[in-house]
Amino acid sequence: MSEKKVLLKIENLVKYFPIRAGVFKRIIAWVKAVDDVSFEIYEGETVGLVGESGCGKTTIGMTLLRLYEPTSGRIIVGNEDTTYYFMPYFKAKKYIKKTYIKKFENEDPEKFTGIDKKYYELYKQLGESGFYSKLLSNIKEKRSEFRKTMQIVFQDPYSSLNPRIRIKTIVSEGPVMHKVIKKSEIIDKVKAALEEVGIHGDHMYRFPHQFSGGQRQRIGMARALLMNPKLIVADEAVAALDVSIRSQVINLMLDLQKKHNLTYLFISHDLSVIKYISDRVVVMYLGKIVENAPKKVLFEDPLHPYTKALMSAIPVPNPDYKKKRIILTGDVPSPVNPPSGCRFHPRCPVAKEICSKEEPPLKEIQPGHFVACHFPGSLK
Amino acid sequence: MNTELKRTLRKLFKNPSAILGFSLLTFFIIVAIFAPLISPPINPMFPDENGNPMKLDNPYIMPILSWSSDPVPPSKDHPFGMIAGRDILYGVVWGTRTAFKIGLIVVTASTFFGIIIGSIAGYFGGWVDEVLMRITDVFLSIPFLLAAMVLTTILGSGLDKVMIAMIIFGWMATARLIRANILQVKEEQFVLAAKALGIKNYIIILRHILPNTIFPVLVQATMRLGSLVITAAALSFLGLGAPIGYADWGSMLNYTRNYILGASGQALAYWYTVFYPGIAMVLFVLAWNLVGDALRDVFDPKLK
Amino acid sequence: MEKKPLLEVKNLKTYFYTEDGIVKAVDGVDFEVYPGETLGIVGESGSGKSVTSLSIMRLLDPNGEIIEGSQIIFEGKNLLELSDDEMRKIRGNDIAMIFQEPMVALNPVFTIGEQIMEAILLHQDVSKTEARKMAIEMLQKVGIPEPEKRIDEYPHELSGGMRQRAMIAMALSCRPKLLIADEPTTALDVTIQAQILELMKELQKEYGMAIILITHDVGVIAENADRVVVMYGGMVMETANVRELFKEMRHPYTWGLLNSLPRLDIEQERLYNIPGIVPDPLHFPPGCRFNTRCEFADEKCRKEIPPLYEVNKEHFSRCFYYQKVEEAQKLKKAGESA
Amino acid sequence: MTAYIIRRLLLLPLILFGVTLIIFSFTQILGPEKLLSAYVNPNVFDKLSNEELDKLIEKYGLNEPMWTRYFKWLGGVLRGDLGWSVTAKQPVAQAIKERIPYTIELALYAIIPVIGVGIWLGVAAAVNRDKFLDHFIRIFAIIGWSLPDFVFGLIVLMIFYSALGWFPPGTMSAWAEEIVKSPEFKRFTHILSIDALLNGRLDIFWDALRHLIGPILTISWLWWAYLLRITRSSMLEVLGKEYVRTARAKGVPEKDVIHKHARKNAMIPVVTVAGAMVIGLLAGTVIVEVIFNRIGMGRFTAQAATQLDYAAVLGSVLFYSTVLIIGNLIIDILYAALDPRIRLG
Repeated sequence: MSEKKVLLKIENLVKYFPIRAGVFKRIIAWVKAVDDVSFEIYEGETVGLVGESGCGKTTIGMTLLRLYEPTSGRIIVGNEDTTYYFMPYFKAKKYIKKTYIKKFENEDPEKFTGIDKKYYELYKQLGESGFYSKLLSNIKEKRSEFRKTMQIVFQDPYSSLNPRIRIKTIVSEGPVMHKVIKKSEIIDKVKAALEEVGIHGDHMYRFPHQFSGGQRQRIGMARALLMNPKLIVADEAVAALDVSIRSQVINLMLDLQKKHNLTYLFISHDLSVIKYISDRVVVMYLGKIVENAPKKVLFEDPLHPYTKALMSAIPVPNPDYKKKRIILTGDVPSPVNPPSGCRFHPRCPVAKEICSKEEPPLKEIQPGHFVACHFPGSLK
Repeated sequence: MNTELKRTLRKLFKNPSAILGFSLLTFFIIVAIFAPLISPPINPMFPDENGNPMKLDNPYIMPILSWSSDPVPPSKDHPFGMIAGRDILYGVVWGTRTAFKIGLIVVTASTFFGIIIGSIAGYFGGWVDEVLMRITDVFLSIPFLLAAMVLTTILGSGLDKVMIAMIIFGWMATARLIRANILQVKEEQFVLAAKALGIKNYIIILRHILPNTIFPVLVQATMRLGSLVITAAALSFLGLGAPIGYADWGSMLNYTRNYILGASGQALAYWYTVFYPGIAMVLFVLAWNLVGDALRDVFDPKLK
Repeated sequence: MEKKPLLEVKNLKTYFYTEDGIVKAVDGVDFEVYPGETLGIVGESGSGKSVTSLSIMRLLDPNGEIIEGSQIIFEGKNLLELSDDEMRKIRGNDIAMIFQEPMVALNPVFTIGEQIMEAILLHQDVSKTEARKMAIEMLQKVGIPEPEKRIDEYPHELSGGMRQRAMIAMALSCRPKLLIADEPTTALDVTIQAQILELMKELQKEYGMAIILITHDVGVIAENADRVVVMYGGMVMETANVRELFKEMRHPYTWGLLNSLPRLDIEQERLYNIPGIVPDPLHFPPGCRFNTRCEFADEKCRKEIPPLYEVNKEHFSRCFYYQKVEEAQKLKKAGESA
Repeated sequence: MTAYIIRRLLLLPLILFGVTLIIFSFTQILGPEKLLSAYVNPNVFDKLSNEELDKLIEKYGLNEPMWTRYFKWLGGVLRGDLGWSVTAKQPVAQAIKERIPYTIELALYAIIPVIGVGIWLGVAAAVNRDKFLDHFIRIFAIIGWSLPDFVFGLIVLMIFYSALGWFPPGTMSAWAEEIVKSPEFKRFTHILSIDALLNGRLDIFWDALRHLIGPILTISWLWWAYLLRITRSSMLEVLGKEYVRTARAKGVPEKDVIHKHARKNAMIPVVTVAGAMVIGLLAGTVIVEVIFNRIGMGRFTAQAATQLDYAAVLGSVLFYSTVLIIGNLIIDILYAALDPRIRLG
């Protein structure tokens, strides 16, 4: 177990969206969608990211895929910092200077670990300008490599496939562009990919509207799969499907994971689905991680009051199942003006004075079990 | 696709006004194509050495068949009557060609510019968008007829000048429409998916965005065609477009103005001078509006 | 136990006439609702559950028609025989309804107060000031803080949960005997869903009304309904008391549905799959509507529509093999996991 | 909201700057000689020698760079001096001021019935969908939308003037003009029909009205059609909304469902169209005033444009554009007033 390799590491990720108003459309406030979030994803595992609407879970997915540029923070894939890959040249340079050069000049090299250590050695070896050019060279190849590593499956089976092009093009355009498959192989590869997800290979000449919702989600999977990615971000991938179709797609995702040794970041609002599919669960509330633990641990012994409340709120299809209901009062506050201190404190049944003043850090209470709460486990 | 297409066609041809629109349009197309057969471009007043009627150099210049400029009522030879010594039927028939020419050229060109400007503004956003949209605002702040009128006069009147003026002041609606559509489609998940696949910007625009925004633009273009022909005719009517004697409905109506009061004692004596070019124009515009309406129903079922 | 039903739906058939053909959205549905109970109707998209509720209210779109022979008997009166005016007096007064999306179900250009007061003024003989007072009371009752202030706000100024509370306040303002809740919490977050369901339970206790709870979420049904109607393809597949239904399924569809759910209360090795896709209401298969996806379907199922068999007094199933369903499925599952 | 209005008002001079700049730079295509013709009597102009031409060009500053001349003109505008109109033989500002009331009168009489009755009819058509009234209105709307105003104007003149003799062209009869120009006739509003009433002259009022009916019919025909169409389709859309169903589920009588719940929502898109309509009506005055030979901004602009009286052209464009922009702003404000969801910002 200790051999597990970190595939993706998110460090202090922040994503704010500006709100503009007034005569000159100046920025008057920020939507703090994701606010200082860090977690790791190991190779081959499924991390479930769960939270209610507005908690920032989708924003994390979009930022990982670089469909949004992060406001700050680092996204490390494998052994490379990929944060600057999609920045314009000068911004990227500025980022490298701020993140590495300054640190290397001012801090004790002995304390560097992980990627900092690796980059420090590069820096010593190549000098400042050499370090820059090493990081900034071949940016197109780096981008391409990044796209091949990470793919996404979306929620809406109706809007996630371009209605005007054929399945063949939908599935193959990415891989062809990144030379994952050759043009001459398109038909065979697309056919294979489609059959793998349970779609008849001959249907590749059809248009998206000729498929049902569940089939479209399968096609979305095939599109991601053919890029041969290591990590697939599934953003509410089964939320829009009927119950009887949902289990088909979930099972398919699990089968594919086994077969291709895929890693999933499974984003969902539904704890029951998360419980079924994940190895580890990250619970978010209002832009922050409140709890992060292996699935078993989390479901047996949730320590954050929010996690507990969330679990008790999920309706269980068993009329005899007795559980203690914790009904939270009030609404989720706006991410523009999040509450001071612990963001959950206005709704928390066990909040004390300190909770409104001090923000609890995400502490590792047991190995692998992180909680951001001043009084973990106090809600019985 | 075929079932979808069939459904669409069925929907289209169940609607009586759509059928009327398409039939009228077909009729005008036939008239335009066969204009030389319906009204041969010859002038019998000037036979050549063999005694055959003279061929016209420019069929759009209506031949003068009599030296009397007063209207002549419909007769067997001139079923729509005559005005200014010219055959009204000839003008109506060849005027169809003029109308198509004006409509198609102006619509195609202005839609093209509109698409380019709107796509750039919509896809790239930011200051590019801001600048392009403020320019659009400026162009939109001059009433179209007024702008076309002024520019035509400055360029020196004539049909070509009218068309240039209408193109220069005719792209804004398309630009705004396509921009708004792009802003909407840009957030669709299939565009995000394409970005996540690392597809190049221009391919995203050409393959994923434009095809999903173009239909409303086509519908709009169809609907605009009719009103553009009206504006062009209005300019001719004001004496800025085609010169008198040109086979153009607007300029024929302009000339007619002098006769609307009728002969003494017979107020409506010269009805045919207004009626035939007028009805041709109304039907032409009606055809495009009906077709545009039908297309909109098909592509945007929300609007009835 | 022999209570008289408040509402009886008998052989309800609602068809829609579309360009592509006749959609038999509801095709022979029977059930009863007793005073004070919660009847859950569960089904997937296209099962006809929402159309059933709209048929009861007689609020179908113009292309929909309730077929001759259907009966909807409320307190002894067949609602389908009432004049429009008589029906109008029942709506909002005796039978009220709340919808899935409070954002689109509330009129955006009127304040919450105006919309609640309208219902009160329509059915009760009170003055405007009294109606306003009653509206504020209702808002308080459904847990909207600062009701005196909120009453003058527009729907878009409220959060999703608050909007649904306002919707409930509006529906209950005339103390209806029956409340039809069509997916009342689907658009809401789980913690808010828990609040709303709790609120509905409390108000039901207080007012003693019956509720028809329509949802696709089996969990919501398990926790809130007394009796359950399972719909599929415009027909009732199974109906039973909630405990019995979840323990002794007598229809393969119910069985499949319950076993394909990821659950919090038990550990699951692998989810069951109902194969195939949800049928298109335009092209229902002949015979049993579920036969294309049923692993036990035989020739008979493909030809004949099974009747609603009585398992016991409270339990009915539309399956020829209702007696064998459970054993067969259990055997199959045992075989798979072995 | 206030911020939005301020922003738009700040943009107004910028847009007007752009508008006049566009028109001004277009006039540069003409070259100094052509531009000069606006200053000189055509009979004299033809006889001028080249040197005399150059002298005159120098005199009027026509060979200066465009920017210099544009800012000169702009400086004049800011001082209220729009230049000299050759066609009207008076200062442009004065000419515009004299003509505005006539155009406003025409537009006002055309707009009010269209908005009042048009909306009502459109709602009626939607409610009685696929019944006789609906078909009738739809056919009327589609034909009206295709009938060019100048063709319709000619027909109106033919029938109501030459055949029936009811509604003559022009602004007023000669006898009326004499009275109006006399000092006893007080001009309160400069809107003829209203002033006639205020002076207690019913005969003049009737005369003004007789001259107005033809133009009003012509100019509003198209907009009747347009407004009916939009109201109908907007109403149909709203009637399918869920909140209409909610209202019915509450037991609201059908009459209130339509006229209270649905109509208020249906009016939101109609306002935008009504805006386009007011602006379209103004532009339509050009054609109508020419056909009916009425005094007004439209005919003045048409004459100026066709005769290259570019000071007058620039002045008119400035006028029309200002009206257009302010009109659009008012529409946006109305829009926000109707729809509480819209927070302009």
